[in-house]
Amino acid sequence: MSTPKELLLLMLRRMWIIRHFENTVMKCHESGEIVGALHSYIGEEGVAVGACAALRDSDYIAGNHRSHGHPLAKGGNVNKAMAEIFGKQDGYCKGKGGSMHLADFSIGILGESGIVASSVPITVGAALAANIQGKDFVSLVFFGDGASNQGACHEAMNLAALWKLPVIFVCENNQYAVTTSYKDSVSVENISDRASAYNMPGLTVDGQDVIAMYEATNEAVIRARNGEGPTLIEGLTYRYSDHSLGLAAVRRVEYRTDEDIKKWRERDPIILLTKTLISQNIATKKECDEIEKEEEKNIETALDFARKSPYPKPEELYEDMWSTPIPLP
Amino acid sequence: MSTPKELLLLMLRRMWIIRHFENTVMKCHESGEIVGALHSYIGEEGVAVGACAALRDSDYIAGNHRSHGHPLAKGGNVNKAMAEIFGKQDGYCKGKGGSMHLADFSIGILGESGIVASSVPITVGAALAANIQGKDFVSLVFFGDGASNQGACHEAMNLAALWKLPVIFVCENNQYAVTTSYKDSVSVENISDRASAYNMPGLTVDGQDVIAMYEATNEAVIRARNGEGPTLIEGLTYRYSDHSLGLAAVRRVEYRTDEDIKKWRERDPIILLTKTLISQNIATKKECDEIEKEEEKNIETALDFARKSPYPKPEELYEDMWSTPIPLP
Amino acid sequence: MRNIMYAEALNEAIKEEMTRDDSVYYMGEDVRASIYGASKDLFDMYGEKRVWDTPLSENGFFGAAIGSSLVGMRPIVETLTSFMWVAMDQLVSQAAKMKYMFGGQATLPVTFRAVMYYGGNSAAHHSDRSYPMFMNMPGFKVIIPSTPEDAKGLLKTSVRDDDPCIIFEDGNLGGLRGNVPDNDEIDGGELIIPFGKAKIMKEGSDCTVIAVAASTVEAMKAAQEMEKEGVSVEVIDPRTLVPLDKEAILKSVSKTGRVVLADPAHKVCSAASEIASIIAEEAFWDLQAPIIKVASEQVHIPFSPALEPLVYPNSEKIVNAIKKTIES
Amino acid sequence: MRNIMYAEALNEAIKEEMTRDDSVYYMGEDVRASIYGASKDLFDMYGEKRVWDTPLSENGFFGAAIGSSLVGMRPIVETLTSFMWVAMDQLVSQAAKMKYMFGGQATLPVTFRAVMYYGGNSAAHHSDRSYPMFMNMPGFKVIIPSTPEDAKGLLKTSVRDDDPCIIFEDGNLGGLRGNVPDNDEIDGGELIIPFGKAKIMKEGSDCTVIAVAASTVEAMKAAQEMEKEGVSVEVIDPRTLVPLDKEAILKSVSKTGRVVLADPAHKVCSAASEIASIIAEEAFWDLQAPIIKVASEQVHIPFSPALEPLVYPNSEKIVNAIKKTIES
Ligand SMILES: Cc1ncc(C[n+]2csc(CCOP(=O)(O)OP(=O)(O)O)c2C)c(N)n1
Ligand SMILES: Cc1ncc(C[n+]2csc(CCOP(=O)(O)OP(=O)(O)O)c2C)c(N)n1
Ligand SMILES: [Mg+2]
Ligand SMILES: [Mg+2]
Repeated sequence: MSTPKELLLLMLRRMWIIRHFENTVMKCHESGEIVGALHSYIGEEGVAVGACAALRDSDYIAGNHRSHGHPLAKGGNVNKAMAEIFGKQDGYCKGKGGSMHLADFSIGILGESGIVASSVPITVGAALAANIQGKDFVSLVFFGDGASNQGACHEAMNLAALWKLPVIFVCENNQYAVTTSYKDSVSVENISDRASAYNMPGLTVDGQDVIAMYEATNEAVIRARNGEGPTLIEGLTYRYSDHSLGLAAVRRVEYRTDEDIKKWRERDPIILLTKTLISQNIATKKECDEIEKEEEKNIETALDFARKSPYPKPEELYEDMWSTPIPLP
Repeated sequence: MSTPKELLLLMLRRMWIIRHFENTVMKCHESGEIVGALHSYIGEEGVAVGACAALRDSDYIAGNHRSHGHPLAKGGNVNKAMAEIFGKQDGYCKGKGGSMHLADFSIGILGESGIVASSVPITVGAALAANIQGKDFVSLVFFGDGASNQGACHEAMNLAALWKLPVIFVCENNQYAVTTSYKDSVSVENISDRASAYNMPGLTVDGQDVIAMYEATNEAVIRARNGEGPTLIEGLTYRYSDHSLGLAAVRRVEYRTDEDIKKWRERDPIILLTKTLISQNIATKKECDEIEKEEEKNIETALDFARKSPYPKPEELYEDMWSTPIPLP
Repeated sequence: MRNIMYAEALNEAIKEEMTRDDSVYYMGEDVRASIYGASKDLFDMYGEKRVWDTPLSENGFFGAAIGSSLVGMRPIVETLTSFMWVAMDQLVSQAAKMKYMFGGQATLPVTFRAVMYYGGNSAAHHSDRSYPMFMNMPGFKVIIPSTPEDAKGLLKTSVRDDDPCIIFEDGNLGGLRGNVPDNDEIDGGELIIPFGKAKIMKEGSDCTVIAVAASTVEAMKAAQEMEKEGVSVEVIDPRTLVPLDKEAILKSVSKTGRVVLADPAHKVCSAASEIASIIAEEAFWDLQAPIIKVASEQVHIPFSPALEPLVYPNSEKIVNAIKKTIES
Repeated sequence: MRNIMYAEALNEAIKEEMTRDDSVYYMGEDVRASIYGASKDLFDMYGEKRVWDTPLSENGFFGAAIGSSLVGMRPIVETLTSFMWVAMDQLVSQAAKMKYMFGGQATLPVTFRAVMYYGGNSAAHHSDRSYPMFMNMPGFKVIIPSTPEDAKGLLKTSVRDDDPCIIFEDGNLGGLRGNVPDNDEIDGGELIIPFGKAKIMKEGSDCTVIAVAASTVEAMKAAQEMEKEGVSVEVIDPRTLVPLDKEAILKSVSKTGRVVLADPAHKVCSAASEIASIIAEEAFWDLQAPIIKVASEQVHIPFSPALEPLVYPNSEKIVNAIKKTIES
């Protein structure tokens, strides 16, 4: 195990942050306190946390509709994230973005996108800026197995490969797009197989193994910083809940079995990492438990923060449209 | 040589049709008799003619802005094609389409498209209809090396492969998109390498060898009719003239050398086929010459036809907008 | 006559058309599972050749639907307005332009069901109301039903129409109930509503309110309120924006002389703008007051439940506009 | 003061901005070879890091430009309006919406040069005039210069503006000559034209003609012709449609009482529709006659030289409209 203890514990912590955060917002959604759509990242924490552990604050990420895990994995502020999902003034986007549009430009989080695959070209742009400016930051994008079929991915991957841009394409293959198995939507066996169509390295990684995700991303980051171009990393993972809260229950067939869910739950990324840490004597059970408890508390504080934050005032409707404002029509 | 003589001579004929047609329209464009943009297919005849030789009238094709070769290769009517390029009433589209939008729905020519790669999904749709209707027609699309970088290609190829649709994707790699070498726009060595990203066969064929194009397409057609799905065929070819008539001459560097043009001209598809026919005693020089002369004549007749055809009348402006007409707003 | 929901009415229309005509098929994301309701039971009833779950490739599968319509199929494509941006090329360059460009050779009987999920805290990426853009581009019939009956009748007409139709369904109306006639109550045995015929939802003599989509509900509320104050409001729902029933609109204006437009689209270059410009040109001499547009504010759709409702036309804004026009 | 062409003026603007600011870079298809003229010499002057030839992937490279603008770059992207359909998602979902959606965090100083090649027998796929759609969608500044001077000054302002700007350049004006001041003749030493300030191209008192893009040329011709008949026509070019100089428009209407709009976009939901609706709401009491729209016919652009010219506004149609409004 070459990964330093500090980083391993940080990864454990961030996975717990996401887990507690998601459990909390889901509860608040069920109670009606949070409105709108909500896409839980529970079960997939290993992917974003492992990937972001390889990044610096000055590196960029962007994500998609399954949108809380990515910014939190990059060190996003839980208070601001929670308040945003509540639609409050102290939220990341002053309540204008909500669950699907968290962003924190101060630490390279260029925002989550509700339109599938739409943020993929955006990250190529950030990487292009690195190239033009001669800086060594990298740009990483999270997108789903479903998203991989969008034309935007093709164009973005070709551009990044052609110009040897520092992009890491992280495909979160959680097996499904809503109810559609990736086997029914991707014509090739592994999504990472598509990397060869752009002459870039592609690899399929166990997304439940946060260390494996970290290591794979880290290598890609090193290559990217060295000017050797982009990498496509497919993280195999699973979402425990349904596609989103609010998704109509009308379903002809159950699109996945309880057995399958159970099988994946046994490979929970948090449990796996905790086991590794303890069995390899890197950390004690107590240390691990404390991390969990601390973050549980922090999320409670965040909830409190969000609840207490005021709603935006009516006149704020017209703010933030323009950098150089113009009169309302 | 297993290809029947009749077919070989038909291919020679169709290549001459295109060659004479293009020479004629280019002359008329230079003299100002034809207006608008014009993209010559000279040099690339082997690709479309070889591919279409493997098709039936009931099969479908669609193409792009380099738009005369495809319909003529599928047996399109030279009079109607010529009249269309003149913007006349007896043209294929009654003068509404012009050079870039020739179409003949009566023999499966679903039309040329000015927006690069835009007709690729359309041909997938025709193939989907074959699948739903349980019919055995196939659908073939011509697109360029430049077009291969459009998201539309990615989505279309994935769909066709996933659903095992009878599509033949024919990429005309004429080395350039306007002034941009495909080496500066395609991140992989051969465009056909991308087929593996969709789990379909991909092959690179000498596009100057019309027989090779025919044979490759024929195999793909057989597979398609058998329900075995799509194929990507990359035909290596070259356009002798510049991208289009009317293209501004302002150019920082010559994007290709005279030497290169000369080298490709030596492998002219018409010369190559003629040599093969004669050297293998399939046809005499006289037979070949006669074909050329006949088609030269036919194109002269077509020119005459186009010149004599009237322009559309002003009221025709409002026709053909709707199948079920509505009042003008 | 049954009292059913908008979404159920759509489902009925789809089933009737798929049963009637083998060339009609259904396509979209997760439509077999029917996550949005309108495709309920289709997979069981018609099977895999008629009900296609697609990958997330809107440009690709919209194009495939369009292509198939050229060769004899009549696809119904399900999507959300916000997912049409990625497929804009196939919609504009192919569906809208093909017929004309090819001198009439192409026939494109393709129907897009474009659902507008605004007003439910979905934020800027999921709340588009883009029909004005499709009005600007010739080649689409633009359908916008506001009741279960109209939804059923206009969807059926769309499927039978030989031109590309986009039916903009207002997600806010999904649960709206309304009376829909049984087929055996109807002449001809089927509910077919012609394009280009506006519906007078309420007659009145003092002011005309022209409203589309869920704004019709707000317009009716506003009209009822004004009634209490002795102002007689006529409410008109054009139901189709292309073709537009100019005659019905101009007739109403000639009667009332006053016009308020209620349109959930963004205000600038909206359907309301277009209708106002027609009235200002063709019914100018009938007008007794300025034409007032009540449309969505020219900002994106904010997530916060404290902000989002401020964007759209509502009965209060419509009442104020009616008062303003009456007083001027 | 020099008499130069529209395309040259654009080239000057680009060079001045690229020289002034290292973060400005240029991107598009075949821009190094400058096949359309406006990017002439850029590659020689600024090299490969500042002048990018792209693959045919508009959605991809528009998105890349937008993404780079988020992190400190100021891209100028060259394209044709007709190629924007394939990139609509990046334009709408990202460029237009990002800033608001993220509560103001994003700054997007990206400029799109969208050339409109209509009127030259390019047929339906290459002749779009799509600015009304971008007016409907909040988030874009919509610039539409009609003279070399405005082209230069407005492009420079676009590059400096911190919001997404789309500058719709009329291909018919590419060869148009006009006077452009030398920098040393100007206060501040640079030609910067502010957004939202209409230009009165000709003063007049009997009728206001509001025209955009190449229709300004036709409007001026029409005004000159009417002058001969003793009718005094005021011609206004808004120059930017978002923001729109309402004040200048309303002021002119209050003077003349009569309005004709000349707009090469398709008539329905056009810029003309929008401006007409504003006048009908805000200057109603000044109006003495119906507002007449002269915009493109609601059909696609036909190839045939016998048909295409019939589509667009021209001086004859504008003259007829002026006469109609004067007589009514
Ligand atoms: C362009 C577009 N099409 C459709 C949707 C609706 N939608 C949202 S998420 C989703 C599934 C995405 O699947 P995947 O990319 O695998 O991500 P996951 O939800 O599994 O994390 C769909 C269909 C959308 N938001 N954008
Ligand atoms: C979407 C789109 N972008 C740009 C163009 C302008 N354009 C027309 S043809 C062409 C080059 C196409 O290259 P390729 O696909 O290789 O075909 P070729 O011309 O070489 O036959 C370009 C850039 C277009 N028509 N459509
Ligand atoms: Mg998934
Ligand atoms: Mg090429």
